Amino acid sequence: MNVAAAHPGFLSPTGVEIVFVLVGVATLAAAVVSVTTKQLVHAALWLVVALGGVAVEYLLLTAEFIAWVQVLIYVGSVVVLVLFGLMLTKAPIGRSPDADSGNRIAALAVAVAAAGTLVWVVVDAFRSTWIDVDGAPQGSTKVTGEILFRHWVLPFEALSVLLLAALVGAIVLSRKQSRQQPGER
Amino acid sequence: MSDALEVILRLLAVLVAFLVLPLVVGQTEHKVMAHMQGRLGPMYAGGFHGWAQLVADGVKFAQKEDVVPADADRKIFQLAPAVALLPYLLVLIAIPIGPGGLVGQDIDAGLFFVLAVMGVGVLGSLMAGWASANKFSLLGGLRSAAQLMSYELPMLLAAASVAMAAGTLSLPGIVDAYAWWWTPWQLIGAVVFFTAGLAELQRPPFDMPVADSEIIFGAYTEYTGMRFALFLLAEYAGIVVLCGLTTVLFLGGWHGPWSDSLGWLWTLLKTAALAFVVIWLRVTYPRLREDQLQRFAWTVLIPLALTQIALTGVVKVVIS
Amino acid sequence: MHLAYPAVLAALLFSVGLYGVLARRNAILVLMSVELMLNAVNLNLVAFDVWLRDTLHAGQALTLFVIVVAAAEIGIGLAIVLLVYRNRGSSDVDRLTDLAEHGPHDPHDPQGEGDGPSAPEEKAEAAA
Amino acid sequence: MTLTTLAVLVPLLPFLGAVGGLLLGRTAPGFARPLAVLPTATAFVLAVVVAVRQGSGPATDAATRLTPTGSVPVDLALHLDGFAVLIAVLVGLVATCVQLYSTAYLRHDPRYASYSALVSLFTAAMFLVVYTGDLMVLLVGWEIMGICSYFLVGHYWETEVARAASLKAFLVTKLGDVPFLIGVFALAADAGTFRINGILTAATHGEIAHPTVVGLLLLAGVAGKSAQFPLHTWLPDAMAGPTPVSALIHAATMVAAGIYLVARLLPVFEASTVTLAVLGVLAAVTMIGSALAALAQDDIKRVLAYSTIGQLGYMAAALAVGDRSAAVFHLVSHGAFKALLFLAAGVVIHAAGTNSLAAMSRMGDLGKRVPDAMWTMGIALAALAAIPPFSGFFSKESVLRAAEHAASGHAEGVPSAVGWLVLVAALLTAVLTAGYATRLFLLAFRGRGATAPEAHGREPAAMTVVLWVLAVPTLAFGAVALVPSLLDLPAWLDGNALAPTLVTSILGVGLAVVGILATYGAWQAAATRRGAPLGAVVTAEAAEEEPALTEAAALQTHEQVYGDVAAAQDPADPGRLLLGPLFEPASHGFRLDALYAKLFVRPVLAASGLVRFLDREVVETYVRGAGGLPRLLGALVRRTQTGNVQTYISVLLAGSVILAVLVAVGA
Repeated sequence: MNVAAAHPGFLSPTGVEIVFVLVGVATLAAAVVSVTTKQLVHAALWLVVALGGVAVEYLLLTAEFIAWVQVLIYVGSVVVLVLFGLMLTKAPIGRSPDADSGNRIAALAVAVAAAGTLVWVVVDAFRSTWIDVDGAPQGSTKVTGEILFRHWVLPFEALSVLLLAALVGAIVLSRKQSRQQPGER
Repeated sequence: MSDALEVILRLLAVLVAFLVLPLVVGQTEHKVMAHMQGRLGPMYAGGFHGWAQLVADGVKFAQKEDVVPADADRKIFQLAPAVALLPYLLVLIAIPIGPGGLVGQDIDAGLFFVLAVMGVGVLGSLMAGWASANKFSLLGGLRSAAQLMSYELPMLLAAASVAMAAGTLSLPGIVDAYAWWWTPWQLIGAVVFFTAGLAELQRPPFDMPVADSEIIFGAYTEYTGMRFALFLLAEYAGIVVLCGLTTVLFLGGWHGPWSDSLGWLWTLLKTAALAFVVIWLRVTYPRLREDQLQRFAWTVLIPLALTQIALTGVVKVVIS
Repeated sequence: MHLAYPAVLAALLFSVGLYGVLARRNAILVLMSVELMLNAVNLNLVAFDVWLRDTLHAGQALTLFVIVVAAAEIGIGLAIVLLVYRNRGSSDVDRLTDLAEHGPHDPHDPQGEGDGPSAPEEKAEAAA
Repeated sequence: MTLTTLAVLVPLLPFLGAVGGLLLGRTAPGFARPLAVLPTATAFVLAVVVAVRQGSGPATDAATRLTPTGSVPVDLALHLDGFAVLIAVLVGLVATCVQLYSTAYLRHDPRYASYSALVSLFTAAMFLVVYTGDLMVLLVGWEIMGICSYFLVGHYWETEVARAASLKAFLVTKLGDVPFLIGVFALAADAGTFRINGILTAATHGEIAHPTVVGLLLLAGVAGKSAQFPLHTWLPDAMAGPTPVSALIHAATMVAAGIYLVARLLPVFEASTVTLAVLGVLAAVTMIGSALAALAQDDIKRVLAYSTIGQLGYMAAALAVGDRSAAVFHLVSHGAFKALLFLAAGVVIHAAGTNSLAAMSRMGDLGKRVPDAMWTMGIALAALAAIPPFSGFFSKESVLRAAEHAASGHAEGVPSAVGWLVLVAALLTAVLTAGYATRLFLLAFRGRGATAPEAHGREPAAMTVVLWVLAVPTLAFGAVALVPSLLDLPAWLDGNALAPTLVTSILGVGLAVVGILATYGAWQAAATRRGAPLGAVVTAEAAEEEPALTEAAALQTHEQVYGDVAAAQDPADPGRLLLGPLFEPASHGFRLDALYAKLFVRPVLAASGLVRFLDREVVETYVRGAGGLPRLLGALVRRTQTGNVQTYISVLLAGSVILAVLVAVGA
């Protein structure tokens, strides 16, 4: 990187960096609460915060289109589906004593080890790498549309087929249970 | 410094609009419904034509005790109205009123932004329904969530048709590209968009999730006072946003005679006309049953929206 | 902006999601944690895409694809979880042990049919 | 059409008929009869045309090669000479008669369609054997016949007897076929070709390196197929099949194949004196033994079966003294009258409701009920006994003449001892043949007693007409064949003189008359005992009052009623008087089956028991022991399979983290 020498160090952050770190901390905190809270619906709502935080990070990285997709799909649909699922499986109000399974310790150990390894490797590798976010936006709708429908058309179409298959699959799964237990609707 | 000032001024203007327009719509609804149904009640408060009815309502809401049910999840219960209301405020930022930057913030993917943020509003209903610890509320919340998910799709498709026609996702860009013949061209899309929007707002005749004769008041059963007023405000804000969006997307926004100077007036007029239609529909049509609601979305609106996309694509290819 | 910020954030998010996948008992919460992990990956993809200024924007395209796949995954996954819940009255991951290998002399349900003595009751409850 | 095309059509038509019959038999039963009779009849007509066109001219050869087959090529070769076309006519005639007869004889049979298709296939295979000029192709037909005979003999598979008989026929003939196959390969390896012409050329030039070994190996197959001692034991048991099948197997197809093969390959056998001597001894033993056994049988079909073995012995004897013309002459005439005998016996069985001679001899009017059968059977028995104007006389005289020729040392390459042996055995057999022929006729048609059951009414025309058709060659073939102006048979064959000589004629006819008179005398002597009621003969009453309607039912009840398949306790049997103490062993085929059981079956069973023990107890123990350690390990590993997905993933990810760290540190 020819700009490697020109960029400021870690001790003199730019405004974008400060915002990024702040939002990142909030996101991470929301994620941690989401995976540790004993209230199931709260977990899903904290997940909304975490996903929204990631959307903001996308905006900060000038990937605007992806940020809105993130909001539309994740916050608007995925989390709603998750909440649906939680409510249909009778998530209680208040704390569930058995929200966590028996291998919390092992999970914690593995997660901490993975985090340590990844952070170490990433920091070691990208200590002095600089992203230039001040130039032209990298993820405007025009740019994204052009690359998506010019270079990535075939994967895009394949994905549409996958979505269709998932749609059909979900319908089939739901229909089967209603046929097996007709009294339950 | 002037940049920051300008941004603050714009946001302030949006906030003012957000606070005023829904109230206007609410007042209009009172009056229009009263006239259409021949009701005398709302005609008394304040003397002339019952002009102070809305003020009286506000006072009543403010006076009421803010009750949270004992078994409810307090925080979420209290947070839900805000979650339901905020998205509409955010959306309002992106809707252009007049030419030459008369908009809260010109967002590159404005249409996309609007639809994405509006989708978040559903969380408010779900949170309210679940946190109330009331089976009617839960059912209502689930129903409204299901309804919002179903009608999101035709709405997106209809909006996509317009985006295709204009070749941009920016809302001012779309209005700029508008020509008078777009309205007949995109007529099906307009109807689909408007209908789906109505359903997203759970306005009659799509109000099964909050139908008082069915499940009390759906997700909002346990709410009283200001929090309930916020939900109502969200609904009226939703009407404003929907009508504004329909105006911008399908009716040409500020286009009209003397649009250079009076563009904002055209937008507001068109929006108001649509809002009137919304109210009119409320008093006209009977309520759809829950299964009819879902079937209507999947078997009528989505095929229609797809037809519109195909039509748009064909015409676009032909004229290019 | 330093690339290290998004990269470290992605790594930490990933680890948090990993913890959730491993430690959560409710299947829906596990699915949520998977979403977190996918988001961490997406963040990485976007960051590197912006850093490299890839003319094909492979990172962003792939992010979109991952989001789509995640949506499909959550749809199917929830359908399965709901089916499991209706059949068994529970969506606890650590009780779905039908594939467990019971010892040759283990009298406990040789077909691996149920998941404990309370299963029939809960099923009846769910059916009611 | 050219001669070749016609000749190709001859085996092809019955084959297609068989395929059609098998395909359509179940779906369209109405087509079964036309599909059975028409192709075979057409093939017969074509065979006659081929025979007329080929005549006594030089042999016709044609060959095509489908695909290269390695060092020794295999050709679809055609070889037409007098022998081939003559036997083909016989095969066509008999097969047509059998198919016609079967339409009536098996008219109530539910499996008629598959039966007739198999008969067609059988016929096609025999045509193939007769016409082919390649040893490998001949082998194909040879084996198809083996399979078909297995299915046809086991046609009544509901009965234990038929199942056992079909299995026995298959196994015994295969016992011969294995050495035969080796012999064919050895022969081809020596000659460098599978073409029969090439082999014969090699044989006449003495290029066959191991003529004795090859000859003996081939003889094993021939003995199996043509039912020569010691592999003849399947043939009497094969009587469990339907009577038309017996006629087909005995008269023209299966058993004739062996004789025909030796006739075709005679130069190979002549190359080794040992082989000829062995063949002569086998023929002699076969002739005398089978004739004695025939004299003691109670089952009418078994009598005929042993007579077939004996007549095949005659043919083998003729071959042993190096005269294949005589052998083929006897083969043809025997084919005609033996087919007639079997088909007539079928009519008799049909009418009497039993196939026991003892029972028939107690039915008063059997001869009057089936006059056609009686007359035609009489003619055929006279031919069998070699009474002068009938065809059997001429053909048997040609055999005797050839034997005498060899005995007097005039035959090249044939030791005179073999000639003498064959001559003496043949003369002795002539006496016995006449004896059992007479006995059969007297017991079947000169019975005295209660009226036979009238259950069946008249015999169907298809059956009786066929009998008279076959009676024509039985009466006339011998004489006609030897008159040069009518049908110059010697010219068709090798050209050897076939006409009877004075000495052998007088000797043969005289001996036959002696046999007839002796039997008649014995029969008269036993006349008083003939009054014994049927109850004295049978060990149990038939289960039902109704006589057996079909041959299958007769087979099923035979053993139960008469106590034994082979013999009945009939004191009025003239054979008992003539044979004396020999009667009992002769009726059981000299207990050869029991001997085989002791010599071969029991050791094999014991060996298999030993192998089973070794496998079950010894090898299995090792296997089980070897499985112990893995099972122990498995029990340990099984404990990790808790079914908890999260545990699995935890371990998996911990492993990948460790790997990642290792890679990172290593790098």
